[in-house]
Amino acid sequence: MKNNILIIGGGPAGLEASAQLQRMGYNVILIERSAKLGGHLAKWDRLFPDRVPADEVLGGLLRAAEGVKCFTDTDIRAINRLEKSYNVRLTNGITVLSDAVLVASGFDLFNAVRKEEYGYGIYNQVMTNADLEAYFKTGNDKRIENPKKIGFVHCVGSRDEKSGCRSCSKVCCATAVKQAIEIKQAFPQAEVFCFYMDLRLFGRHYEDLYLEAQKEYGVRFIRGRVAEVSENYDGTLLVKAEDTVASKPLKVTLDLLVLMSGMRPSASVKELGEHLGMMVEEDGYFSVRSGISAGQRSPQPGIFLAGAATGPKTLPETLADARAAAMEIERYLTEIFPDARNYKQLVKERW
Amino acid sequence: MTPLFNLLAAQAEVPEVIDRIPSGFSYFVIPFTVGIVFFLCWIGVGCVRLLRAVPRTDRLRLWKSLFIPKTAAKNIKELFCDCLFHVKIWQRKPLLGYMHSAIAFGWFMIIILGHIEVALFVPARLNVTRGGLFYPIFYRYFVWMNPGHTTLRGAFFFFLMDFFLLYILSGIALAVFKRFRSIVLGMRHTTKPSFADRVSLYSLWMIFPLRLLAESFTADLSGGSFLTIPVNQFWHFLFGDKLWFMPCWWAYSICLGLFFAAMPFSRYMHILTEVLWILLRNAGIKPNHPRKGVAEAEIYACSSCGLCLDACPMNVQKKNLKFSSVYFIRFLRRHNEKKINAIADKCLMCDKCHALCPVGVDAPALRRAQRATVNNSLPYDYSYLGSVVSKDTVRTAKDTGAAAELRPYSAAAKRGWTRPGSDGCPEGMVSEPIQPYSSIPEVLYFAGCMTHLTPRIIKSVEKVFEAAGVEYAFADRDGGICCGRPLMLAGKTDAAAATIAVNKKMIQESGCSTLVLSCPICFKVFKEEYHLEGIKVVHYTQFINELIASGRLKVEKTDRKMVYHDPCELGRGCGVYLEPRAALSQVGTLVKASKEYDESICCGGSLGSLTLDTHDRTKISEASLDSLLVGKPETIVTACPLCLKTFSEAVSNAKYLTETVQVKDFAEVVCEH
Amino acid sequence: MVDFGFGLVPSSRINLDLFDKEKYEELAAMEPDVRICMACGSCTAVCTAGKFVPTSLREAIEAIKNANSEKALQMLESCQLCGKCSMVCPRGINTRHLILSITKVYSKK
Amino acid sequence: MIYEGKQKIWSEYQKEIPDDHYFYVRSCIRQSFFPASEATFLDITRNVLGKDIFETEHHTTCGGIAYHSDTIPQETVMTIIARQFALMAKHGYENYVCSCITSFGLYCETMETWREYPELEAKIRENLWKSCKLEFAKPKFLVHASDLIYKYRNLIAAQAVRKLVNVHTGEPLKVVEHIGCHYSKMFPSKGVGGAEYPYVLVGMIEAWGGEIVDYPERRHCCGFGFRQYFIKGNRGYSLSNTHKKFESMEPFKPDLIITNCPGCPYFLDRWQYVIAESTGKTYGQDGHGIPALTYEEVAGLVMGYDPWDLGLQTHQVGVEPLLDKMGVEYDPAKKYLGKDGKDLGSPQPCACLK
Repeated sequence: MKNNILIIGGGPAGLEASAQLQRMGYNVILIERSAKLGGHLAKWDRLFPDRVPADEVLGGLLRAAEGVKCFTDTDIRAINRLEKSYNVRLTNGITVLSDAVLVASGFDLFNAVRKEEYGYGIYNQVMTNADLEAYFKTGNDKRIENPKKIGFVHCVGSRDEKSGCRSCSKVCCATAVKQAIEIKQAFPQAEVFCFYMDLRLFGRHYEDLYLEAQKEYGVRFIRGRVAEVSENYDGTLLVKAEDTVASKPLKVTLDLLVLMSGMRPSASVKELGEHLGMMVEEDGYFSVRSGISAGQRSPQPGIFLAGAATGPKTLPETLADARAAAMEIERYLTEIFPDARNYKQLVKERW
Repeated sequence: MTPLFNLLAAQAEVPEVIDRIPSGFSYFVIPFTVGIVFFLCWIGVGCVRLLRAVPRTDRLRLWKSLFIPKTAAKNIKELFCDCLFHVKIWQRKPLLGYMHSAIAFGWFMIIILGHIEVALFVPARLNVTRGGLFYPIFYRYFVWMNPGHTTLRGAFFFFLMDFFLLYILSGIALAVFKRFRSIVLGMRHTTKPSFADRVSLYSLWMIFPLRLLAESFTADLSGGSFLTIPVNQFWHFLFGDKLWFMPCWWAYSICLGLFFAAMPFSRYMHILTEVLWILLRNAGIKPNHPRKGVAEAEIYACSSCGLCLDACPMNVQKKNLKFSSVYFIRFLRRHNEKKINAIADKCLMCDKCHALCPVGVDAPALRRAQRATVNNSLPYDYSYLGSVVSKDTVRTAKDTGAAAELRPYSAAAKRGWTRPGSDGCPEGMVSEPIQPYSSIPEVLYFAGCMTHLTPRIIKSVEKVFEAAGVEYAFADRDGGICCGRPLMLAGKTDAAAATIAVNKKMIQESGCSTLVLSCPICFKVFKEEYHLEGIKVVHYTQFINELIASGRLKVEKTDRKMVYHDPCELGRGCGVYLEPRAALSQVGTLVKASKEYDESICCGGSLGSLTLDTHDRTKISEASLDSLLVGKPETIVTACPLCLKTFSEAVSNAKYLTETVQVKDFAEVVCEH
Repeated sequence: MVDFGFGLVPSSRINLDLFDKEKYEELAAMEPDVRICMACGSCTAVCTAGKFVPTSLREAIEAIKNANSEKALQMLESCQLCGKCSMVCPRGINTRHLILSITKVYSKK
Repeated sequence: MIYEGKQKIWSEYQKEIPDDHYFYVRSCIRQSFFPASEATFLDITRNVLGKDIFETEHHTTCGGIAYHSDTIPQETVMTIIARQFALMAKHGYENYVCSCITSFGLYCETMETWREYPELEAKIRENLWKSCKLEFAKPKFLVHASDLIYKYRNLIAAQAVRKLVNVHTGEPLKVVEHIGCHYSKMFPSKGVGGAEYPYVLVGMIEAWGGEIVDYPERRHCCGFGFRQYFIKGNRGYSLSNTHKKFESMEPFKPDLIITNCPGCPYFLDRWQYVIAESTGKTYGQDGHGIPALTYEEVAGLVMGYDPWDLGLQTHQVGVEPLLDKMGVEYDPAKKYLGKDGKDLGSPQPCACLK
């Protein structure tokens, strides 16, 4: 039984799923639209809460997925559903006949330019969480030269209907606290402020991270959303927020402002949705068969979903989701797919 | 056999003792003499300085006390029991007690006897100008026995001297042994000796062996007994007739000299300062400063024996040993302000070191005094206290209607503060003053701040009251103000006084005859600082025990296995040990804890410590719990909201997940039966 | 100077640039727990003195971090050190010592 | 500051501004405080650029001040506006240009409200018919007079006799731009360049050779705020807002403030006097203030109009230092002479403000 399985997206979810499915003996084809595998993980330096190097984790994923047929710089040109399986034409000219398709299209970081009032791309000293990770990786960024006062703005493009995202991106709070610690390690003399609406440190050890930031690194957490940023004569930033705990407006001069860009649905979602005839919910993420009991099944039989394609997830959640998807695919390909005669019936009952 | 008076007569002609050295002087006495002279001067000056530092009234008090028969008797008793026989140590650690008394009492006797001998045989030598200072000490060197004229009397003294020397030597032996294996003598931790300590310690060890050596060398000339004579013969057997005894006498003298010279700077100073401290203490003079005046006598009375090291509940962590009273006092002596404050703030004020101190040094009081020097001057504004009035309808077994609302607001209003609709009081409005009590209650119950965090105590107490048909009013049903004890513990004595005044007024206005408290912290301060004439101040354990004893409260006995934890402030603080136990034994069977009564271990929640962090506190709670759990009880009963809360939280720690024991309050348990 | 019958109104805005880092570090050295408050307000809720006058350790800590030590002191001057707050603090902050330390550090001119 | 970043944003907030044929309505405040500004606007657009700008003496206030002071209900104000629109339709225009920012905001608000609640629009139609027997048509294009000058900025630059440049140093003048809150803060899409970094005035300054100043309190209100000013007890707030702006722009040493709102130039100008006289603080060079001009006045200056014809003498803050920098020749003696040359009488000298 060597069914073809097409996996769309070479990020953590795609890699983990392909590794699992390959172990089960399926014939996995992984496509990635960008030149490099690993998705956002490849751009990150260290991961919360334990600050393990992202490269190690990615390395592990890649090693496990060795032997998987994968095409980078490749997208989908067209998909048409045959009776049971899918005929997929790729942009690199290859055509794949696959019995199951796993969509692991992941997410995009919110484009901080959209929040004009924070002045990203307008003031020199404003950067995003991604920029800061890049700095941690490479050690150079012209915006960072021994800053004395640094601010982190949580929920940039999250929990903000105006910027088109009502929901929480789940990972930014922990990331902000982690980065606050790291920047403080880099510049022990600096004062670090975190501007949050709610600190959503739900996971195991996340609270410890928070406590560490307060206790060991003296990070100041201010409950209130930055509302306006402007540039002083000397190029420093004047940041305005409300300290909602003290219920008073507040201003502070900062040398560096880091915006915690949240998760947005991947730009590829739209056209993928069209190709696969899959519904996208109001929040822009793919809808699933059942948010509780069938989170990896799309409404389309034979098409599965994993990772941030179905909403913001932490890395461990994404990987677990990918494994779950692999199991679902395995179940579909053994219980439903082979029975040509009752296929439609089985789909009705079990999909 | 000639009668004794003949012997006395006989002495007239033929002296029993002959001055071996007519000059009555030898160079080897110089080291000792110098040492002792320096020492005496130091003492003299010290005493004068100290007494001058004591306020005049206290000084008079001291002189008077010496002539009041009662205190005089007390003084004498304590001087003997504490200074010489070390009874307190005997009671807890017999071997250790023996060691101390051997050295102290033995040496005391030798000195006394030495002088008696001189007085009897060469009275003239007692005169200071003729060497009275050293002669009695080196008596055996200066004289020799008139052969054939030795009498029973002489032999009697020889025997006594040797006996006490042996007694001391046994003590010394123990002391040396203790240095290396203190646990055998019942001490887990011992103090780290300072330099002066070492000098005097080692010289003290040497003194008596050398004395034995020296005296045994001269035993055949100047007499000896069962100890010195045989040794003397042994020497002769070893070296024939050539005995160089000078070096020994020199060494002996040097050791004595060293010891006395180093004494003022060493722990051994307590041998004398203790005397002064006992006198001052019995005269009822209290220190008001951690170092000056009486306190000086107190801190110098500390023998740094280190018993407080084992006593201190903080010792569960080695790092905290350095905060024990013995070191606190050492730093007080050294005037090391920074260290003093650090240590003063750490203490839990559980008072155990005080309870177990053989010298009765009240280190916690000194720590409080020290805190006061820092914290008493801190600003505070208690103007709002003026408006605090308590109001509660008297409740009986029948009447359980809700109490009328108390809401003193003027202070708040004064500071322009309004809390919308707080407790049914419209914004910023001041509810007009209400007559405190609607009728005179028999009993006034004051729960205290902490008890309001443990409602089960309040509920149970009220239930008990109603069951026993006690007419009572609830002073702080709607929350009163603090009792003032925490402020005192923190050294904010003035602020405490302000608080106390307000509560006192409130209680006196209630017109109650008995004040019942469920919090030992309150209890202690109400008892000691409030001076509520005509009002009986009792802890609810005492009160409830009385109710049971008098049959007003019916309880049935079960075979429930319980252990009782003595709260610091209730037990050591107010000496209430038996009443709670008596009451509990009426409802269940009490098992023993490994440490109880005045040795019970603080629960760790104490308000006494200012700087102890949660982690350290948890460690203490665990030590305390472990001690309580040895008897495998089903229930831990305590009579303090703090202990209750601390233990309840501690038993839910991972460490005790397997334990099924429940933590209950005294009244709660009584209610259940 | 002309009196127009109206004039500039002082800003109620918190200005973190006025935050006295040195003094704060002095406090933190004395009682590090000041750093770990998460502003849950338990201390204020149980406060004995708070029943009669505004007394709040939480607000005091907030005020210090917002460069308003006068308010901090005012928030604590009525405190009776009864210790209820230390019993309820979820972070186990050593509240009584923190209160004493704040008063010590910020009341000395 | 990253200029490209701003251009990106600006490019996203562009609105269509027809080139010609406008129905013009004046501003209550400007007519009385800066009459020359509106005159200049008409002169430049009609006579210099030859545009068709129509106005009728029958138009009234938009009711904005009354509305924002909570003295008349929304329906009333909408009916007034409907009447203006009716006048426009009657004279066969469909492009509506207003001189006042308050009006502009109110027109936007009204049209948005009608879009959301057509039934309300119907009701207003009825009101207007009942009260004036008039029918109205909504303007196809609604612009503010500054939008128009922005549109013509390059035409003006082409005819300019001088640039916004310090003739002594050759440096471009540092200009603070201040837009009226109601221009784009309520409806960012309706203003050129949006609300965060509005472009309408920046465009003019750039076209005329000046250098724009980007200071922290740039977006902050001038302090007018209707109630804050009208009730004397509240004027402290109004003053403090202005003060905040000046404190913030001070380090940038601006030569000139350009505004597009009736209230702003008035308050940015007069409050400098009050701050100077009550606190002794001045913000211009050596004891002078910072001239706060309308965009028409600035346009007039670059096009070589006589400063006194532009009504610059009606400003509290003396404009002479600016004129000297720009190399504008003027006759100090004529400053307080009216059109017919008779003396208007000169104001009391100030104690602090030069």
